[in-house]
Amino acid sequence: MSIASPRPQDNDFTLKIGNVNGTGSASANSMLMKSLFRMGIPVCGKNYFPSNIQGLPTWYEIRVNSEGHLARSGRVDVMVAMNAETYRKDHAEVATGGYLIYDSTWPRSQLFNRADVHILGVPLSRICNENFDNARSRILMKNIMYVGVLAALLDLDMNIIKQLLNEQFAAKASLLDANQKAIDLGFAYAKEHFSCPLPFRARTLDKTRNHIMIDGNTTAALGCLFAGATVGAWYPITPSTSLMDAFKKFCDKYRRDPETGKANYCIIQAEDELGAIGMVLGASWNGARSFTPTSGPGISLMNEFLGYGYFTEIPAVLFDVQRCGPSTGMPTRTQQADLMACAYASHGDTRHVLLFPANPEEAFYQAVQAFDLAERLQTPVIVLTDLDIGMNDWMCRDLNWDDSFKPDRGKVLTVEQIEALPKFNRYLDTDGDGIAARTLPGTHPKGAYFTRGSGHNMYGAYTEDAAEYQVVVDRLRRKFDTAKELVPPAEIHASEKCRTGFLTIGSCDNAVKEARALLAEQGVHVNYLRVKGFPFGKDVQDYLDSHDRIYVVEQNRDAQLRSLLMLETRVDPNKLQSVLHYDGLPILAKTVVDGVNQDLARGKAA
Amino acid sequence: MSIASPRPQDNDFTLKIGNVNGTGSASANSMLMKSLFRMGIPVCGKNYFPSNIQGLPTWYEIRVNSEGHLARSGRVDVMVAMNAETYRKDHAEVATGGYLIYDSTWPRSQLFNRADVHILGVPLSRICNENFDNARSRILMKNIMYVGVLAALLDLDMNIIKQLLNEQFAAKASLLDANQKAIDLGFAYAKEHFSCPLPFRARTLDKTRNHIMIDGNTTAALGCLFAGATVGAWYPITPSTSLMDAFKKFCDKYRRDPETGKANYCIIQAEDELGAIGMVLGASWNGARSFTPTSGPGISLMNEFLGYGYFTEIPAVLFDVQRCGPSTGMPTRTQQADLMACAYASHGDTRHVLLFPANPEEAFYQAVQAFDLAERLQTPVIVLTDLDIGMNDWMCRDLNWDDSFKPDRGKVLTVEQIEALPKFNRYLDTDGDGIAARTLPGTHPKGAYFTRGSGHNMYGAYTEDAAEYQVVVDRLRRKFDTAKELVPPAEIHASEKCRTGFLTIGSCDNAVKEARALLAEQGVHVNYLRVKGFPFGKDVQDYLDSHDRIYVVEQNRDAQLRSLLMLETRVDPNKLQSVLHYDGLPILAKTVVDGVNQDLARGKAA
Amino acid sequence: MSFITKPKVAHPQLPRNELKLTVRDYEGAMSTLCAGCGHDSITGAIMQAAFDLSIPPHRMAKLSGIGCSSKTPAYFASASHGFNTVHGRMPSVATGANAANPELHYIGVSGDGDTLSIGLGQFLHAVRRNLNMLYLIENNGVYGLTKGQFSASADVGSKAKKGDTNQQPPIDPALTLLATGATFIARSFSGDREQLVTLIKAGMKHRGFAVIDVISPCVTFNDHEGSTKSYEFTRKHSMTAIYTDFVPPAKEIRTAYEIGQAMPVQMHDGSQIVLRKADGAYNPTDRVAAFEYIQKHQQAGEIVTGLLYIDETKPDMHELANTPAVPLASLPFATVCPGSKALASIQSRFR
Amino acid sequence: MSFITKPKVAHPQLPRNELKLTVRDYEGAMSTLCAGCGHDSITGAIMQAAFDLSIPPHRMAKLSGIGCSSKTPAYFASASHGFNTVHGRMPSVATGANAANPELHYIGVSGDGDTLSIGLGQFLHAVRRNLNMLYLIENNGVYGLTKGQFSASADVGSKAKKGDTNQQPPIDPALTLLATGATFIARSFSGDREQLVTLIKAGMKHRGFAVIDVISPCVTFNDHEGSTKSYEFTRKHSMTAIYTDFVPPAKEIRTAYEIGQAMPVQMHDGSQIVLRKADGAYNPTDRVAAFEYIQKHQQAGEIVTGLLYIDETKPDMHELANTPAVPLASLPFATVCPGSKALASIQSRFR
Ligand SMILES: Cc1ncc(C[n+]2csc(CCOP(=O)(O)OP(=O)(O)O)c2C)c(N)n1
Ligand SMILES: Cc1ncc(C[n+]2csc(CCOP(=O)(O)OP(=O)(O)O)c2C)c(N)n1
Ligand code: SF4
Ligand code: SF4
Ligand SMILES: [Mg+2]
Ligand SMILES: [Mg+2]
Repeated sequence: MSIASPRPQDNDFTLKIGNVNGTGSASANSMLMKSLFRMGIPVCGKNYFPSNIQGLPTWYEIRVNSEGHLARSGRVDVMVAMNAETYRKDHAEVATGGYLIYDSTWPRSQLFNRADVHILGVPLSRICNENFDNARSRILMKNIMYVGVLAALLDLDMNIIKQLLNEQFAAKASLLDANQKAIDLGFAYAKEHFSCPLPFRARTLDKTRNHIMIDGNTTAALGCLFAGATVGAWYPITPSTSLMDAFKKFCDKYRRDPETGKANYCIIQAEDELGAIGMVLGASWNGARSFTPTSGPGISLMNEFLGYGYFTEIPAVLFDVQRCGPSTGMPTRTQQADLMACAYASHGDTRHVLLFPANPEEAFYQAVQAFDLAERLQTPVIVLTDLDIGMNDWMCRDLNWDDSFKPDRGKVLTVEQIEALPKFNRYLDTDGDGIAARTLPGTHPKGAYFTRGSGHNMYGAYTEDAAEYQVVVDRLRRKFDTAKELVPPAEIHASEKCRTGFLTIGSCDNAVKEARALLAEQGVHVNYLRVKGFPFGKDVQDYLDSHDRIYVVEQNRDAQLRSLLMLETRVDPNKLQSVLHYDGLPILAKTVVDGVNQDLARGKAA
Repeated sequence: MSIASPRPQDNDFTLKIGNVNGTGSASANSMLMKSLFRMGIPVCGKNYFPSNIQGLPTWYEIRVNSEGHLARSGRVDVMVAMNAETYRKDHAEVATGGYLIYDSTWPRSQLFNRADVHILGVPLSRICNENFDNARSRILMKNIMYVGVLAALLDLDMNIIKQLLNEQFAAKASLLDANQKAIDLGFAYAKEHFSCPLPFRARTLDKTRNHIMIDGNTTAALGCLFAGATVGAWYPITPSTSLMDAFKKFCDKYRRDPETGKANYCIIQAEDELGAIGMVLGASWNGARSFTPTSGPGISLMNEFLGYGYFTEIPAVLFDVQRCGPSTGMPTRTQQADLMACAYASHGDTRHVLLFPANPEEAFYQAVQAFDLAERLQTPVIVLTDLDIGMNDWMCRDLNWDDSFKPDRGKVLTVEQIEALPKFNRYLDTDGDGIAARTLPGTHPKGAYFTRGSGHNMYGAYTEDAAEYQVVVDRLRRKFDTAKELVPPAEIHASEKCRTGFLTIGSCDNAVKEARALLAEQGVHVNYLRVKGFPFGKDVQDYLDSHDRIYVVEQNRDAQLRSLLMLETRVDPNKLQSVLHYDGLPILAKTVVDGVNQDLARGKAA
Repeated sequence: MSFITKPKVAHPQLPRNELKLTVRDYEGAMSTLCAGCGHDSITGAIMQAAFDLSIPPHRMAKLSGIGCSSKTPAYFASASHGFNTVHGRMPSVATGANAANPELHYIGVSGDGDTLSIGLGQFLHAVRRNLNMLYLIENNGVYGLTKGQFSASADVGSKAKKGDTNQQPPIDPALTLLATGATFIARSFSGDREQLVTLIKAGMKHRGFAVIDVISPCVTFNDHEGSTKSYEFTRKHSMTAIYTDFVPPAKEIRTAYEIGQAMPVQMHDGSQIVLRKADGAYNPTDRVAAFEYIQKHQQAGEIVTGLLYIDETKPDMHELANTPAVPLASLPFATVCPGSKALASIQSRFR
Repeated sequence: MSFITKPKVAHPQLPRNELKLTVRDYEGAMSTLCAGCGHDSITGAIMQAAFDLSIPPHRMAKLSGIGCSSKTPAYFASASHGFNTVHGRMPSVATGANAANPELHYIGVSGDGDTLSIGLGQFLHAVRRNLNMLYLIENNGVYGLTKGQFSASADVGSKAKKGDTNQQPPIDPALTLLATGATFIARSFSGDREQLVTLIKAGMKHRGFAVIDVISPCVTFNDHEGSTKSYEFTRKHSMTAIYTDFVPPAKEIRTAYEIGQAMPVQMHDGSQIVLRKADGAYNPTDRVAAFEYIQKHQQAGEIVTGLLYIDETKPDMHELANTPAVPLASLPFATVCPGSKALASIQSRFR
């Protein structure tokens, strides 16, 4: 061919598969991802699926990068176009010098007319029809077959693929053979008709040892399991549903009493989100660690109860797996646009403690921490992840658990402590940290008090007295200062002399770090801070103070992180330059680099 | 007596009546207020009532001020203590040189032992028992009797009081005589036993001509009536309930078809606030002007639907009669703590247009304007009043109506316009103001479109495409710039050379204006701006730019107005000094003055 | 007004209704539901009924909540305004829309999750107001769009695709509606097009809140062995309690019904619904009898279908509110604004 | 644990229960309700029942929503934890509390507005879960705390104090609960203390969701001529369908009941409820019969009281969830945290 062959790119390319949802391409895709992972090559997989069950276009994107840059790449080097409906779009998306593979049972030489892209036709359907009989399996085999084709083209390790097949179909041998056959057919066809491997190819490395490929909803569920959460209440909503699904699976295995078979957990599918948060508050009030996973619309419905939890000081853990808003928005796209809604959820002077994991690994540790914070601070804590973290496949370091870990249950009075008191006063701050001790129902008659969202004084009695009311809300404000010291410190990478810095949050992490590397190549050095919790601690204020130009990178339209910084720190807003991305797809390093370069061009930066 | 008699204070004192709620003191209190009003003396009445129906302490406070300063005064010159339960509190509250009147049927010389307060005992119960027989009327007459006592002590115009009695009991003459008798008895007793009038006394003026005494819920209801609202949906909640009560009364009188007697309005008592806002959106979508009154908890429950209204661009008018939060809070106390909750209600990148009336007069005009704005901007508009404005008695200028007024129904396509179109595209911005034309159901088949809170493109079709989605949310952002020019301009009183200014909102108006006067006496001149709408217009930015020190006065703990200014203007936050009041009672001029003086003392101000 | 949508494509053969429209003129966008989803059959039945009744497409309003079922209003009558509200809150939106304009034909489409879980409160309060609309529950016993969790209509013992068994008793729409005073209660099956089309017509003519609980199998998550909402199970266990014929206005009843067995019900527009008992015992105007009958058969594992209860005499929301026949939304400003004189006289009471 | 509240004041004369407590030890703060409010009588009945059953005050949990009725948990058992939730959402809080600790006695107090308007959805879903608690509806037909608007239980034709007449049909708790599968349905009157105390005891012993709809007149807003929830109207029109006796465990039944008429129901703790029919026709274990009976008398303008329906056989939420007898909240951390080894083995599946 006359196409300028690209620089050979071992272990550095993006593979994208376009398909129709509901046709069972998931296992084929994860097999590709896992085979690369097991070859020791850093890899990630992102799933762009429709808010629909069957028949609409869906894509799976695998980025391979030996340096470990695993944000969305924004380019496609190898496209497998399995969905005729999106041929045009998919064809257009391939980078110059890239490859497009499609089912040439029905040739499309007209359509695929780009001179700068290699078109590789594989008659998948024909081969399937020749080799498999029943209709359903033909569709499935077509998918598994492109694994074989790609194995040849990318030089994947066939032993690993066999291994994966064996694991997957350990149970049903019949399927194993069919799948193996399909892969071999694809492999053979590619070997025979194309010069393998392509310039984009995999080479075994040793960079995935002590790592796992996992999604954040699964790790968050693990966090709840290990934190000792016993009551989970929820109402299904994309993209948070798989969090409770995972929790249930883990509980079924690890929370059954060995003798009695009783369930040492209770998961309640509520009638809606108002019900779910009410159940969590009820369970926490009664001393159980309790949580609810949801997404934006659920947070909106929980507003009244969140204010109640704040004012009555009841622990609660929420997971907001953010999706693309406003309103119903795009349920299967990602965004970080619930920051303001969560920080100040509910009417009146109300504010909440937030955690911001950046990836599945942090989702695990912060899930655990959320329960400690909620019980220590006696207030709702919202862990904000997003669809990208929650539902995509991330390469993370192994999760570790310290068996000496003791949960912080906060100021809960024991029977003896209650007995020792002359009188129990629910909202009396005795040690100045803004937190009053609570008692659990059923413990002791002297510990009884009345929980109410209406005006109450420091003794817990009903009040409409101006002064008594103000004492309580002023203490709540002080409690928030205590929270600043308890939320996890920010991740910071900074060199003294550099006065320019990034300030970002959550799943922007990878893209911003990659951008730092790209800018460094370009000779531009930018420090790095990623907030992990709200309210912001001293470390964030110091970072803001010690920089002249700060690029606030976030995935929403209204610069919500920047807004929180303006409201909750003493930063000069003119220092804060927003870099925003909010189209529903995960942010790119390129977007960040461009943002910085445009600003530099405007000559504003230090 | 040996008490230093205070400077005679004609038409400048505060009268407070302590009573038990549910004993029917309301008519006596309003008679006192109205008699002063009709004497031409500026007056206001504030009601501090419990969140309870019967038996708890309640107070009514009347401030008389010839200068027209009618914020809460914070001092009590004449206390009528009718509730033995609060004798101690009420006694303590009287200012030095002031007077306390109580029912001396049961003398309390021990309790009322302050040397600096005049105690006037009137054996109200004894007189009642001697002059009236049935039990219920004895309680009522005790209340009406203190009107007579005060008439003598304050030198009220007895003819006006007679007049008021006649109006009130026009229907039931029997009651008229009893009430007149009670008043005369009280009057006679006071004349006989005390040196009347007191140094605190009323003198006829001519300062209430062309004014009315009215509450803001009533005027807001009038605004809805005159704006042509036909569908009202609500769920009862203090302190907003009387708004819909008033609307219903007015509609019964002015919205009945003279021939058929049909109701040209539809008021629906919803099952809750989620239902109420849903009904408003449905009615507005169908072309009716529709509204819902509520308070904080209702706003929290409406969060999901508010985001829906923003994203689908459906007009809606809400009234948030703010009460003291967080959560259920103190339902019968006032606050301005829903600013943030309303401005950014709902998850995702969502923002709302807000109006901030300062008093019942503005509540009327802004209620009308809210419907124009909602239909022009095709978005929910929230009018934020509060309990002080909504339920207390304010002296306002007469309300005027221009019969040539034409409502702005916004961009609604007529049959002809639809016919003329090649194709109707719901979300296409054809003239750059960020507002697309809409059609009403049933108008024309070509005008049909599908309203959805999920991702849609500019043509109104469903989309999950990143670029198509972003076009829509970017336009929504532009629409908000248009809103800046449409919201009412701020009220500004500023002298060029003065670089210090107040910036305040809503019901703080009177207190801040009185504070200005007091500071002026002290030689400190401070300019004045009161925001009337959100997003803020250019006038607000200019004011911020042209001042070095700005006192942001508001009634909430978390400086929510200051927060909105920081987020939505380019102001240097260091210029903004908060003066906060949030104990549930209306703000005092003194609080404002103290705030400024403390700041001056800190030597920070210009 | 009376506009007629231009026929999409001229189909000389296709039958035309009184508006000269073909059934194709009642079509909407392409369905994106799973092949074989019961909801698509219901969509077809709605188009057929609207066509048969010659309703001008732009005089219908389609409303829904959120779910696979709630997507369907996009798949019929593209010349009608559609309102895809938030999850479970369609009844309130329909209430407001109806208050503003009683002239349109309101068709609500919801799911069992949208109606019986998150939406139960609003649903029953719309019943209480006897809101004038047709409300379809596309009942598949699961949350389809969120991938198959049990809904509040799942039967005890019903098996989920992932394996676990539902333990909680279902909320049965028919029984609940009988207890809460609904005025039109029907049950049908997406697989029984003929019955469904007739019931939809009857429901659209009913003056008040007409609910049709339509068993509508979810082929992806609840059509397997062990499901009690599968095609097979429903076919096997459903029984018609009563046959319904719809007779348009003016047409007088020709078919001869056996005495006692036939029961004509007069609708407000002059059309009639004729009920023929499949089971002599059944009386669809007797709340208690209906309750007993449905409950009895339910315990026997049978799904009773047909027009289970009807009461044409109850006032609807507008009659209760005493609103005019013309839409409130269309009243001229002069009619609704009292003007300056009124304002002056009102203020005299505040001095 | 078993603590006993120290008797408030020594009243040598006052009778003491098995815990040596007097009824005064079950008192709470002073009521702030209107003099004569029906709710206060119910508060008294709850204290009496808890005293009679010798329940340790600190082993009760009192929950409510918002309203005058929902204030009442502050007026009894000050040694019990109380939870005054937000308006209409008490059932969900009770569900979570119960999930965490099944050992406490849960008493929910709500109003007709709190339960049947804003709270209807949560209420019926708690029914569906057969949550183990006693739920009292203090039903006065109005929103008392917001000054007398009609609630969803207001009868057609009932007059408001301000004059207007309610047009909308009421949501009747008893009928709705029969349709939605409740396992303990009773109705009583705040003026009939004896019946009420017995029903409260029975409800507290019921394993599952026990609802008592108590007509509780609002003297301030709904006790006037023309009201159908006034003391006078209720006295005149209520009729007992069935008499209930509560027999504590161990005590065997002494009173001789006429054959056929007496029906003992065994409760899970060994106590018994003995039902004696006032009206031979009535059978409180037959859903359909109960529905018919209540509906019939309702149409005759009669308010049927007593234990209208009971089913002790149905599993409650915990049985369905297969949770242990000990509170989940009390499980030691070691029991609920799988530990590092488990974490390692879990991760092997993610490589
Ligand atoms: C407030 C809110 N919570 C949750 C969801 C997620 N959600 C979308 S559809 C659905 C259930 C739909 O079930 P059903 O009404 O039975 O419709 P089906 O898909 O079965 O036809 C849920 C829980 C949502 N969209 N909004
Ligand atoms: C979200 C919310 N909406 C409205 C209110 C106002 N509100 C307080 S009590 C109440 C009704 C109470 O009626 P009911 O439950 O019958 O109790 P009752 O006072 O009659 O005993 C309402 C509407 C509220 N507190 N919260
Ligand atoms: S998931 Fe089920 S309900 Fe949804 S479209 Fe597919 S078949 Fe229909
Ligand atoms: S208003 Fe009615 S319900 Fe409330 S306390 Fe008074 S009498 Fe009872
Ligand atoms: Mg469903
Ligand atoms: Mg009530």
